[in-house]
Amino acid sequence: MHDLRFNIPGQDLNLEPFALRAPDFQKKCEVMITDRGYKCRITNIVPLSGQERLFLLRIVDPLERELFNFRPGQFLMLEVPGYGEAPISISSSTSNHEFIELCIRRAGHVTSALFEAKQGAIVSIRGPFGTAFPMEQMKGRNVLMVAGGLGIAPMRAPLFWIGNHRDWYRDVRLLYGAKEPSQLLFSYQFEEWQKVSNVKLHTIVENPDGSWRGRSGMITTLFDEFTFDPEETWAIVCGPPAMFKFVCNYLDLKGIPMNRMFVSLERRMHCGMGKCCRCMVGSTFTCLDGPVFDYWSVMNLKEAI
Amino acid sequence: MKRKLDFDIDLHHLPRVEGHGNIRISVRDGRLAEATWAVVETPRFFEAIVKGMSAERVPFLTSRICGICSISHSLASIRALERAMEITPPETALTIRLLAMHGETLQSHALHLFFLAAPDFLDAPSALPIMQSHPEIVRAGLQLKELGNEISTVTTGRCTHPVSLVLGGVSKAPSRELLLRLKTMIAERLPALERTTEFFSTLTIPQFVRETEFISLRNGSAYPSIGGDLVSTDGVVRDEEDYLRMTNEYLVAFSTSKFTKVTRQSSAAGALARFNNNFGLLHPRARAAAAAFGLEPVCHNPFMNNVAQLVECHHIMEDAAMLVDRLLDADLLDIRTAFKPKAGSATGAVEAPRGILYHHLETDDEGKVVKADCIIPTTQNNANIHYDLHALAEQALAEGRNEAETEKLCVILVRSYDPCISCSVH
Amino acid sequence: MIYKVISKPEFISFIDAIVKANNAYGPRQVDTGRRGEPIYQFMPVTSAGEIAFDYTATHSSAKHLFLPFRDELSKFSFTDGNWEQEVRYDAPPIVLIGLRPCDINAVNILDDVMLRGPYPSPYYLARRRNTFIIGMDHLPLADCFCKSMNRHTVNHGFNLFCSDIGDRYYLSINSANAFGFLKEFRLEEPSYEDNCNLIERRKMIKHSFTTNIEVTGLPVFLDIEFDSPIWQKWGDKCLSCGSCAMVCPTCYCYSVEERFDIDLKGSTRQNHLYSCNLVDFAQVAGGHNFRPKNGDRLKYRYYHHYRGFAANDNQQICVGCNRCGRACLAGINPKDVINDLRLERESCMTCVSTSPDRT
Amino acid sequence: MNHLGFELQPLKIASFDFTCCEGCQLQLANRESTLPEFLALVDIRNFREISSERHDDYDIALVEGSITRSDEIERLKTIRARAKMLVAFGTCACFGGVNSLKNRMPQEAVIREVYDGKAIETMPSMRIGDIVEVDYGIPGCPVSKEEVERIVVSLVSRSPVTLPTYPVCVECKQRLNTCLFDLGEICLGPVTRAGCDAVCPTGNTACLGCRGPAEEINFPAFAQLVRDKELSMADMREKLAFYNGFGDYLEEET
Ligand SMILES: Cc1cc2nc3c(=O)[nH]c(=O)nc-3n(C[C@H](O)[C@H](O)[C@H](O)COP(=O)(O)OP(=O)(O)OC[C@H]3O[C@@H](n4cnc5c(N)ncnc54)[C@H](O)[C@@H]3O)c2cc1C
Ligand code: SF4
Ligand code: SF4
Ligand code: SF4
Repeated sequence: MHDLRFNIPGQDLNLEPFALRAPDFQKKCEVMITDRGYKCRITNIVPLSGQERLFLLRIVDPLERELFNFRPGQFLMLEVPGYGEAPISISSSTSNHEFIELCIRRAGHVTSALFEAKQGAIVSIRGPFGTAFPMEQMKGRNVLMVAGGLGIAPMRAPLFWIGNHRDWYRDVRLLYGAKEPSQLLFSYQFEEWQKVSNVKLHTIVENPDGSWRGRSGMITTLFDEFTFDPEETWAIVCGPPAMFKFVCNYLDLKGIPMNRMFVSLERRMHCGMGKCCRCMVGSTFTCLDGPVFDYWSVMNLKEAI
Repeated sequence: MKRKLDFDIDLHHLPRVEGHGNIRISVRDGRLAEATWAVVETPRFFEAIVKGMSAERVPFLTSRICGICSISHSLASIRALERAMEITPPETALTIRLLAMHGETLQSHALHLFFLAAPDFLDAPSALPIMQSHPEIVRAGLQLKELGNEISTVTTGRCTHPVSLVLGGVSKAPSRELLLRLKTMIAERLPALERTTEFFSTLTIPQFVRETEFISLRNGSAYPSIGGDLVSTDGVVRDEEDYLRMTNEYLVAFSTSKFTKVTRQSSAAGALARFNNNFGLLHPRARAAAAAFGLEPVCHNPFMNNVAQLVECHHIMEDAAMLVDRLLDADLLDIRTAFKPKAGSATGAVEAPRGILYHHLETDDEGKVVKADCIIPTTQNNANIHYDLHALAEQALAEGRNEAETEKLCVILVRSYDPCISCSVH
Repeated sequence: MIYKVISKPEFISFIDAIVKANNAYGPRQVDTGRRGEPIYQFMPVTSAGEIAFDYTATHSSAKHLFLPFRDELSKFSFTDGNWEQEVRYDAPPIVLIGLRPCDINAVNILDDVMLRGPYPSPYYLARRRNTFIIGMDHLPLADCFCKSMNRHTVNHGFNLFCSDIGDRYYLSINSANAFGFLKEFRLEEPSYEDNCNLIERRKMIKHSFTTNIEVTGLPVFLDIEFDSPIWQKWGDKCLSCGSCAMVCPTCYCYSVEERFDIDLKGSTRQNHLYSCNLVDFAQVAGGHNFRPKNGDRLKYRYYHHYRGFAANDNQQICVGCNRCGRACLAGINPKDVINDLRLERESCMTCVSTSPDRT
Repeated sequence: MNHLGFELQPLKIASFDFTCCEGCQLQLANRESTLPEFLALVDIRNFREISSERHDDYDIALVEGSITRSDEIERLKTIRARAKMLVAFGTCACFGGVNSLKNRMPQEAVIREVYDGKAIETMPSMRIGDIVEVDYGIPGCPVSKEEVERIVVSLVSRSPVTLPTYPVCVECKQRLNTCLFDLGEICLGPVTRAGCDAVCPTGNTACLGCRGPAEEINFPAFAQLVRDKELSMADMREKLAFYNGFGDYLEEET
């Protein structure tokens, strides 16, 4: 009865310009990024504090493991099958192809599931996504890093990078603050950062307890411990939004040009590919144009901080 | 030498029935001292809270009287209000409503037969172990229940607490696609009904007879569902509006639900009552199913209510298929009559799964309800259950049954009525 | 593009043939409104007779046929301690009849968003490729403002476009298939008069717009007015109900949800159309909400539509169909909001935000 | 089954009903096609409506109905003491439900109306949360079995339990319904929490708000909209009062 001559076979419209850009379904990597990830095994789980743990992931497929490359500051979408995806900064060294380290705080569906997961469990990652800290451009300069709380997570990749390319940079300094001493994560690495990577470390906590020997107060008070040459210094700032404002304002006053300060922004994200629009800041996608922004752009973005 | 029996059965909150009821039996020196059926449900006072509410909202309120027969309650209110305010719904809407009633009854009967009654006959605490022991029977039961729910969903928008049954008709007609799907679904599930019938024919129904008066609706042309005359197996015939003389509600001290009677000490409503009064209007297939169980009118064994429900399922499957066909040919756009609120009062009687259900509503000029009275099937069965318990306990003692056997029989008896207690205390 | 002319009865038989041979969607009257006006939606159709060719506008756009309200992205199946992921893009072919020029422009905009940029969406591409679009022009409704957005005409993105020139349709045939199908029917070459009629028709449509919004320079203007009190004023009216985004032909923001299957043997990842007006659109784990106020969220919707986001090269994505305006119970509509902004701008010259040292 | 290295265990569940129609419990037996899978997720310890087995050890108590008599308070407290997690199940439990309509009148008058002065105990209807601490509420009159399934799966998989935050209109628009306001009726969709797939507006009847208010609703704007459309405020109030989910807003409004 139905006239088969009128059956539309599809793919009739000339969508060539798009089709060319569309993912090549045969080519593994591109497909991966949009909807499928790399399978990873959780090889180790290190408790960092009551709320944060370090997860060591190893990409299961050796070929994929070799292919997976990222730059410091980029993030990935971590899929815990059954629970969903969450954007997480890559917290390991770019030169480490064996393991990917993620420093994660228990917050909601995906992260809680990850906290329930046991060593050996298999999850998946898509990515890497987003912009990176311009480590090459900082060559020959001083690097001033300021991390607050969980802001240390995205800061570790640049720290490792600097450790690996220490002769590229002059003075490297890390200011690291947290609410409580127990929330200063990775204290077991402090010595390594200082001795091996030659990073000058200043720590501070807001609420000291009996055992705390160091300084207490806001992170900005650490600036009285040293001087720096604003002309020669690039800054990286990661932490809660309130901290950006104070720290960047201070650095601005001290004379570091706004386009030499870098921050990593956080927004709600569902796709990581500039489609879901959950991570918009002004007219900019945190996932595509960020998460690393220079402070000048941030100031020009509506509602960034 | 035979020992004199002394025991007390006190079943608090009888399980596997809808709502809260207690059975109390005490035997002293081998003689029955007490047998009571007490409803201890918390009352919800629907008749009071419905006062002042706009007529068009009332069906949504009264459907909340019962989670199992919400469609019946909704339609009883709608019928009362439409008669009170002289609204004539379009023919298509009436057909949709009839089909909705079928869906509800099928769902309710399947639930009762498989989840509530069957475990008694198989000595299981619930249907869950039966799922392991008789998976194919439970599957058949679920298929029937699902079909019942699907019919209700297609016709009223949701299987519990209908959304599209409104004054003046229905607010939305099912789409042709859904009706066609329903049609195939009914046809596909006939074997499940056959399997169920086979299974129930292997069970032993206890022998017990206490003559009583069975009340139901009768409309002369079709097996009763919505509206009609009030009739009894004792020959009483009354107009729908005369419902008070068909119930004669009275209060008893040990129960929060009222008791009712007509000509005798007590009366019964439900599947068996409908069967007894309307046997001739059943679909031939349903009559054949009854014959297979040796069920014929007038049957006075309350345990046979289970079988009567099964017989009704046969009728429903046939009739529902016919109604679906009728709807496929009907004008699905003409489903709702506009109306102006007005003062009036009328009764709406429908055959809920558990028996005849009355809503009597009175409205003022603005269409607000000023008076309400609802009489629920289980209310009309309470007295009968109560006196049946007495007679059954006597019979059990005479047959020399022990405490456990007596208790079991009494429990099965009460469940055979499929009481809907929260409904009866509304 | 090939141009032909077809008589209306012949056109109906063409549509009937194509509808009968495919899964087709077209405008159908679904209800009658409060004032007796017909209400239309794009619904499945099985014969040409069911299609309301003379419809005004559908209440909802046809967007959900390209971006379903809920769409399955992938499935996981679990085995003890491991899992496999299955991703499927296939979409059955459909025919979509009666899209207005603005609606087709909207699809073209979605093409830009979904298919350009670094990560083209294979899900969208599969549906888009398999959709046969038959467009139809119409006289604008009183509140249409697609001319202001320059979206009242369209010259690509459809397979076939029909302009009503009295007793016949002037066809713009834009695909080989469409041409192939039409060969079976009686077509005529457009005569000189037909061409004149077409021009006349276009002119008439163009001059029939009664609602106009001044959108030139709007992007910059929106940046400047970012902190304007106008947003709070309209935000106070907004119910954050998301209706506007649901009916809009270009709103595409979404959420991704993943759920275990009921047997726990697998899970499904779905995306779910969301709206930037919904309360938790920008809320992150832990409870911080980057846009806590109705006004902030409403502003973002306008920002996205009239300023544009990077994904769309900062182009405006509103096509001027005013579906959001009609659907909004609170009476919020682009014309009033934008005019209000402009008015406010004219009356008060001081509310330019003073970046960069905003506090 | 072992997933991510841990076992997903069935929930020890018990279901109790108080003053209500038991329709919510009934939903647990609905969606027959997935019933076997659903039952595999739970270990039913106590469920009078369908089983005569009773056990007092359970992790999760589903509590249906509102509280209208003193013996119910005691029973509820015992359940709370035994349960690790108590879920208010359905609109009556979460908000008081239609039973609360009787709170408008003196209780003596209510009793007189129905029982002719017989001594019947009753008190103003209370929600479960008025008496004991509630861990989660699953609203709905009746609850949606799909949502219950989703929540049970969340609990089994140790995931946080969440409800949609947005209003019914979102789901209503996704079903391509004609808005009831366009048909001249007041619908509570814009202020009511979604999750029911907009069943009422899809059946062409107004949402009566059985799922209670959505997150951070704009109530003044809703009342204004009813006024602007020249619809009856009395009708709006009757609808808002129907399930008692909007008590606070009604007070604010009058
Ligand atoms: C670029 C970037 C890097 C991040 N890096 C880290 C990190 O290294 N360590 C860490 O612990 N956290 C990090 N976060 C925050 C982390 O993404 C959230 O804590 C996480 O998404 C919460 O997911 P959930 O499913 O557990 O929470 P839920 O509350 O259940 O959230 C549901 C979904 O909403 C989205 N979402 C919720 N909160 C956030 C949020 N804060 N940011 C983005 N999306 C969110 C996610 O898609 C999430 O799956 C980062 C966020 C961004 C944007
Ligand atoms: S603008 Fe209107 S339609 Fe959109 S969310 Fe606000 S109230 Fe709803
Ligand atoms: S009918 Fe109700 S739920 Fe649907 S859009 Fe209108 S107001 Fe919202
Ligand atoms: S539409 Fe409203 S009243 Fe109906 S189920 Fe949903 S929340 Fe409840």
